[in-house]
Amino acid sequence: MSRSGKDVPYLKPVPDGSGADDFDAVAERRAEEALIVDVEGFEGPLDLLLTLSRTQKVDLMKISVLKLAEQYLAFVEQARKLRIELAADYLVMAAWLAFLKSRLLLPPDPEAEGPSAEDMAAHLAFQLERLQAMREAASRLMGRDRLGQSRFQRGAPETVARKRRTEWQAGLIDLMRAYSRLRTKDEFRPYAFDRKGVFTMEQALDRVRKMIGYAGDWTALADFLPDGWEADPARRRSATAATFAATLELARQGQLELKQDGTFSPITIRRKPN
Amino acid sequence: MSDFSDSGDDPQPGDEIDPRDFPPPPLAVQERMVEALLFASSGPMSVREMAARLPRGCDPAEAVRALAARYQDRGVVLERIGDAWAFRTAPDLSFLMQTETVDSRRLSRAATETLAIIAYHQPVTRAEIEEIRGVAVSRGTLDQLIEMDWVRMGRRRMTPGRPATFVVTETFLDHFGLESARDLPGLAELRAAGLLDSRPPEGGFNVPLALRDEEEEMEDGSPADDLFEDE
Amino acid sequence: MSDFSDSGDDPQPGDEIDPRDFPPPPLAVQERMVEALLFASSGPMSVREMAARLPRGCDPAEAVRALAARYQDRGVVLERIGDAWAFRTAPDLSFLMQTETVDSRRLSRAATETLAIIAYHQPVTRAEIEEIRGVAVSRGTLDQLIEMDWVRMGRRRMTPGRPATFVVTETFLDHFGLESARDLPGLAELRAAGLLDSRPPEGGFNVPLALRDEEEEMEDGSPADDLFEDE
Repeated sequence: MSRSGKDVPYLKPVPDGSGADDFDAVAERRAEEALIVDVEGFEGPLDLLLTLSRTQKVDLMKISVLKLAEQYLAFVEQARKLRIELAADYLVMAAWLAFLKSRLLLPPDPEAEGPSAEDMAAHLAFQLERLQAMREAASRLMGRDRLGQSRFQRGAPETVARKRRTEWQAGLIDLMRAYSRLRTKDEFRPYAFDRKGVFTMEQALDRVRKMIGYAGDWTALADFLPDGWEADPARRRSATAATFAATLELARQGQLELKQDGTFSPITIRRKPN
Repeated sequence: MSDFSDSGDDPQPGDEIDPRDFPPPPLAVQERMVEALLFASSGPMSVREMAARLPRGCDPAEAVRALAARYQDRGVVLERIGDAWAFRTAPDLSFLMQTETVDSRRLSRAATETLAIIAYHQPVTRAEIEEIRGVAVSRGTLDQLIEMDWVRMGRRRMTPGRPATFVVTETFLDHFGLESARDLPGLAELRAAGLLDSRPPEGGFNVPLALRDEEEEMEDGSPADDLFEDE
Repeated sequence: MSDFSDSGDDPQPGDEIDPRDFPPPPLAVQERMVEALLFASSGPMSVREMAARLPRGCDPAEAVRALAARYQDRGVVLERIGDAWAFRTAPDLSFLMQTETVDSRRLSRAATETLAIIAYHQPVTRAEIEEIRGVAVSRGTLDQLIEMDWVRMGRRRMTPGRPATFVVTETFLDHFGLESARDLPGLAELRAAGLLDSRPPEGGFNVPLALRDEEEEMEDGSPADDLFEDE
């Protein structure tokens, strides 16, 4: 913060007509300027306190908060003498420091509640130190090799071209469906199996039950097959299997008997004698 | 350097220090300087422009040559544009400079069927595909599959007319998660999966599905020849 | 044709080649690719972004490390910003780049202090910034820092009023040449000195501050209790 130059708005006394031009007044003003404070340039009472603390020329850790409070109060007094309007927060700080000062000067009151005067002073010193540390950090930060000032990015970055690509969706299932559709196109039927070529066990049971009543003696299983199913091998197989299964079921129910003379010889059935 | 040796505008009378008395930095440093200048420049920079920015006595032409050699096989290369130089992406890596937006589309029925036939019967000729599909295969369908890199041309068939055959590609296998075309499910599996609604045609051709009987086919060398002998 | 010269009549394209066996390009090639990508981009690019642009199976983290070593003493160097990387001209050559220098608005003292407080104390609430500076933070100051993309809103603090917190951005790190917020100069010393602690005033008796708004955030007396919880 510059203390010279006309553009800096110093704490300016209101002309009071007491001959500001004469030599004494100038000397007096000089003396006052020892405490001159750029009110507008300060960022609040804490900033002002930090500046004042520098006049003690000691490490902030060892600052005399009592003395600092006195300096601040003197400043406020000065400003008042110079009829300078101070913002309310500067006055609030003044009141707080006056209170702190009195607490620091008086012997501790054992009855008093809240923090001790020393704690309060210590916290103020901490705040000043912390603010100071952040200021130094800010100037260190600004002094780094900054992008666009000490370090530079590629001056002619290459643009990324956008390209449209079509991704075709097709899964293995689609492929298999397509293939099976082709391979079965010729005999496509909406059912899971060929009812025309299948003789069901229900049909066979029905047929054998009806026929067994007339077959008193051993009769070949083949004779029970429905008409017209012998010619087509597939239909004959289906009818034979169903009829055989039906005879097994009826034998289990005790309605008929089965007989086979040897392996692969014809199976014969008859109604079970009562 | 010769550009400046006689320019003579800056040594002011009475100057004790002539900047030309300072030796120029070593070439390696000049190369670094040119590298930084060309990197930060918003456009190609001529040797003259570089010289104007470099300390006096530098030889940017020499430095830029050394730099170009250094970048010769790198991901960016130093390109000469007229009498100026600029860093550019190496041409073989330009594909990295593109981002793709992907449209997802379903394959047409014709394309899916054609693809399925090629996958199950490869190598297969166009006439064979048409025979199986029962309709003509349009050029566009095969072209599309080839462009997608799912199908490519195989060997020509050693039959009259030497027709071209089609086979599926690595990309196809990759897309469908198959290790090989043999992993395509066979008819029995299709049926088990409920995809086949009917029994295989009886007494018709043997479907060379998934090539379970491939040894035989390997032997006679052309599995599809006897399938389509009436071609 | 040579592709097929030694195969049978039915080359099974997938026979010997498993697509998963395709190796990623060698590290040297990956390094070139990363080099091209990073040269092309003016802003930092994260390892994840690189991976998305490189062929499958590449290890950009490894490639970028090799690349950084290669450029260590060059005129441009590879800088790390968080988990992203960017090429920047070497700081010692900044004197060459006067014409490239960007005239950045001079930041006010209030703005630089606020920025430093956010960087060193992040995540930090506005009330905490005000407590440290002893003065209200004008909206304009924070707005300016946010507009410059040096500061952004962080998570809300889980204290009464759920105040927003502020943190610095990757752009901030990039601008100031920091790899991460942990590399802020003097951070360790400041922390050791207790100057980054939130030291609540004893008994809630605070030094009066010029707080013109948001007093409610200060009401619980210890605004900064959880300040460094998530560090």
